[in-house]
Amino acid sequence: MSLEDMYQEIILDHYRKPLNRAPSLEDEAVAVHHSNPLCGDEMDLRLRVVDDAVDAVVFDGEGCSISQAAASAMTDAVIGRDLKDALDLTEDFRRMMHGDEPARADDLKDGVAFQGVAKFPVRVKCALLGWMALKDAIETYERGASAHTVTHEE
Amino acid sequence: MSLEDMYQEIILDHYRKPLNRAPSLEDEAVAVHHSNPLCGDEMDLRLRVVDDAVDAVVFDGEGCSISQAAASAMTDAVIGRDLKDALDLTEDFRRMMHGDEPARADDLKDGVAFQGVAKFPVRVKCALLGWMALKDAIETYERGASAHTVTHEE
Amino acid sequence: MAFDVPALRKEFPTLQREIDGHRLVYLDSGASSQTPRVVLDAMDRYYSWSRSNVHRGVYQLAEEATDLYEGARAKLATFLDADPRGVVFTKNATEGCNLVAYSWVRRQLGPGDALLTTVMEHHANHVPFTTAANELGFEVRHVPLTDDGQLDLDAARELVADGKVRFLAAVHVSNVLGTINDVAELAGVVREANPDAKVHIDGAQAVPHLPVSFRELDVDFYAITGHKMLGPTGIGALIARPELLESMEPFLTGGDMIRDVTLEGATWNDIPHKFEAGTPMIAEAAGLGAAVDLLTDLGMDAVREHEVDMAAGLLDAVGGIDGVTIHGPSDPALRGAAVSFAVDGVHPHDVGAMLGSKGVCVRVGHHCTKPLMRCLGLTATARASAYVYNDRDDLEPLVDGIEAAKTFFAR
Amino acid sequence: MAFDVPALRKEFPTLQREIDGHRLVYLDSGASSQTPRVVLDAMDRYYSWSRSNVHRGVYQLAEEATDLYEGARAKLATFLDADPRGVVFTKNATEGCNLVAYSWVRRQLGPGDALLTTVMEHHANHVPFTTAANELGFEVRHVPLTDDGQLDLDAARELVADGKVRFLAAVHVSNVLGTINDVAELAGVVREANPDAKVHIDGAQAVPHLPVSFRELDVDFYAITGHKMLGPTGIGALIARPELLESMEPFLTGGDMIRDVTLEGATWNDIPHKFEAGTPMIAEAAGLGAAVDLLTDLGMDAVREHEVDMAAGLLDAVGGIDGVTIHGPSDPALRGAAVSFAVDGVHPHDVGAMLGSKGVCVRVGHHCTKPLMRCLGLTATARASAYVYNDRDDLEPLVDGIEAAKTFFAR
Ligand SMILES: Cc1ncc(COP(=O)(O)O)c(C=O)c1O
Ligand SMILES: Cc1ncc(COP(=O)(O)O)c(C=O)c1O
Repeated sequence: MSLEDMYQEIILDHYRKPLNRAPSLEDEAVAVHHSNPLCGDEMDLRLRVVDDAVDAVVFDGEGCSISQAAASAMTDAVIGRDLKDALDLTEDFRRMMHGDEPARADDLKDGVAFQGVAKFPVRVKCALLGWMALKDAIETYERGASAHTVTHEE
Repeated sequence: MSLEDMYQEIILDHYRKPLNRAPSLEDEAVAVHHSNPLCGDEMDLRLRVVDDAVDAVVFDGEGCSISQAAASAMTDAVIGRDLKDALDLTEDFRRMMHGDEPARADDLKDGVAFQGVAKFPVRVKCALLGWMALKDAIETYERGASAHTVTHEE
Repeated sequence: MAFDVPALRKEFPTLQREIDGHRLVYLDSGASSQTPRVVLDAMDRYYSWSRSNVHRGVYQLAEEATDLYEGARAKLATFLDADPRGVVFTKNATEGCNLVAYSWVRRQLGPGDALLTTVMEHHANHVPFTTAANELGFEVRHVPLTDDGQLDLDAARELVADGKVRFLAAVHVSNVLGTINDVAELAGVVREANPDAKVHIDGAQAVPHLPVSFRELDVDFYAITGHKMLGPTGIGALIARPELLESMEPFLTGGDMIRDVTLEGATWNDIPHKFEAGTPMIAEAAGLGAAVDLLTDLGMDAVREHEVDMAAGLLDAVGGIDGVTIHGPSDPALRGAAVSFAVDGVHPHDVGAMLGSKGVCVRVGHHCTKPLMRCLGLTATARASAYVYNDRDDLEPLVDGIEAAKTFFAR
Repeated sequence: MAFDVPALRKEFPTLQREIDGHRLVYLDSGASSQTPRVVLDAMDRYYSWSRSNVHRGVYQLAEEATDLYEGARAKLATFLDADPRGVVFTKNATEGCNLVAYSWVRRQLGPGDALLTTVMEHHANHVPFTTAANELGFEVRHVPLTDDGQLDLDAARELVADGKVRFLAAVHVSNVLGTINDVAELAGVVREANPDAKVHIDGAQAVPHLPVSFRELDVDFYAITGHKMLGPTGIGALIARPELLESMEPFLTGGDMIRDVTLEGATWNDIPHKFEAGTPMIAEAAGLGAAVDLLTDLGMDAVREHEVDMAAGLLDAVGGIDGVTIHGPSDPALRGAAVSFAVDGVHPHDVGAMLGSKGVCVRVGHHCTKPLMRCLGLTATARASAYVYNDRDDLEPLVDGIEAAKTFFAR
């Protein structure tokens, strides 16, 4: 078990220079707050929807390199996708975290770099935090609500 | 651990031909019922007191050879003793069952044959059943009552 | 019989022992079974290689320990045909019954309600519920026995007719009579009268000896214990419907079972963790997993077949002794290989002591079933109970010992 | 130091392991300690020689098993300077805290009453009581911390001034801060305001590391856990005043803890058995007995002396790293050898993962003390905790790993 199995350079890059990390978003449709009390990770995610697609998504919060990097890669993979497609991609990532081969490796973009994390069960929930926040934000939007707080553990 | 360590001939004799085994007693002062629910032993003991001494004691009930024989030997050892002395002898027997050398071996009469039972913790309470019933009967008498039921485990 | 008993027996260290020059004949598996080397090895591997705490560890030992622990849960779920999310590890079957009593019965039943149980329950499946009844004011009803030691289902139908029975607690296999109860049918009787009624089965004496499918039994709760199924002491499990567990408040609280805690209160972790407070029985789970593997290898159908044979042998051999009465069903197909008996004029303690002195281990007493003893008009029985490592060679020392007791204690 | 650490270390099988070519440096004994061969041997002896159930057996194996089990109780009582009748075996410390919550607090406290606890409790000593408070309507008050991570006794005095506090639940040694609380003094504060108040102490992190006398502490309940004191998983104990136990209703019910059972109800066995329902942790008790023997041989004063030295070493070595902050008392004499720390700009998970990859095992997270974390404004810490098999040679790999994490995760 070498640490490099998990912390690929691509992950560290996202961690060091996260994409779409911001405390606010203009014209946001939904804001959700997710936390993983077992690790102490906290994440705010904001979503702007245009034409039933992810127009913009930003995140902010505190967490380990895996949770921060995964959220960063997630934003890059879903911006521009319509909501249904983004949910589908989320499910693909979730399955990959449970050991499956990703069906949409190209669409996950840098997200595929997290495949190695599946071998470290305790870190899986870190990698999923941003994706689960996204899923919740979309579902909250579809329910017609604008904010949601979830304390969860995958 | 040979069975003979425990079942000395003297014990078997008391078991086969118990002394003072009877369902009733004329002019009884106290009747107590003791049971040991963990083994299913049941014992009725009746005591007649004259001049603050054990004038007569009988027992009846159901139980293993050890409990029946010990009760039989007990009656033989205590009849004629004054109540305080009988309680003292009871304590001596109880101590013997917990591994001490008996201080009043002669007074215990055939009771000393039960010394080997101390090595079989699970049977100690069988040997004690009659003695504890006696103790309770005397204490009940001294309290001025005439009957008592105890469900107990040493 | 699909497995080789003498070869299997070699795998159980204590069975290699002699008592005063006598071969040890262990016929007390109803109290606790022997433990095979594979189980000891599995625990030793944990202690000697991966010793650490489970869950949330970020180093390799902790990952391995977590895998061992959760892997054992998965094995047990497969073995019992249950959802692993419905497998809660407990310290023994008794804790499982208490969990149900505290988290379901005590929070649901009150005056006007009734709980149905049977007269043949082990104290573990009786006292938690009668204690609750006495404190909370609901009624307890008891399914009686037929003459041959079976549950009287006609009487049960009458007992539930008023629709007040909201809970059934029943034993799958009696530890005294050996009776195998048709708990699915009994559950049906209860649910017919009240479709919302919940059913809890004490499977402590069933799972070691019969193929059991939680899904097929279609009950709500099912308690088991590891030390009677070739596993270690200190572990058992409550199997439950996941959706029911989800709806229940936890029983034991503390670390590991929470989602979040503030100074004021707490929210709960996902099932089954919600019901597992504190550091769990990690080595014990690994051991139980190995026991389940061994039982799976032997095949539970073969185990059952072997035990029908042993029950038949015990009934013939012990029942054939002059002055011996056997309690429980006389048909081996209706019972397990735990056989209670009485010897005329000899107290069970004396029978047990004589047998013990000859290296034959049987249990004597009320077997934690005092209400059943009273029903049968007994205070104690002697009980010989066989398992996978016993064979018909064990019957002769048993019979000889009983005969010796008869002679020795004859009045 | 009175014992030879490198020699002692050889007795712990897992410590002989390598991780990716690195010597295993186990600094997570606060979560669970390693288990020495003597403990494994004691359990193996039970399983391989005396495997049977305890209590009421009339054959030799059962007598031996009972002696092992009750002998372990006697050893533990001597070790903790307590009455064996007040030693109740549980599956872990958490069960001990729940026993107190169910059998005392829930039956005694109600609206108008208050329970005092501290902000540094482990969830095991917090959730059972807050859950009870929320259901039963009594108040919970919290002793706050001073700046250097001690309990604020002046604040405690104010919290009990109105005489409403009937119960105190407090931790002896904090698993996060390492603080050794003067629980006898805290108990005095509570009893001064209300002489009938009962005191329950969570000793899970104290008994492995310090000499503890239950009699001298003069508290009512004291919970401990085996797996942190060189013992096996699956066993702990609640130490209690015998007369208090006698006055209490049992918690778990079932076999072994009863005196008599009828269809309608039950009466209870003598203490401590009244609180031990079902087949107990027999092998685990034997193992815990052996652990107690080993700790006695090492001498708890020597153990404490060694840990003061390790605490000093950890504070110097880790505290000396640039950008590292240590939580808890800075004086080794006031604390145990569990040292929580934060590395500037690196999340504890990443610190832990880096250390783990180099064979250094530390715990990261909230350590089951979420309320304390919130008080400290933290979400997680990394914690290195030392025990009898660690020495100063273990500090270099720890420091190197922290430095490596700083470099690797620098933004
Ligand atoms: C201070 C403290 N109390 C209680 C516990 C709970 O111990 P267990 O998990 O063995 O029940 C722990 C262990 O994590 C602890 O550190
Ligand atoms: C039928 C039955 N139920 C429950 C139990 C209790 O099991 P445990 O003591 O492991 O909790 C037993 C074991 O004695 C039993 O025979």
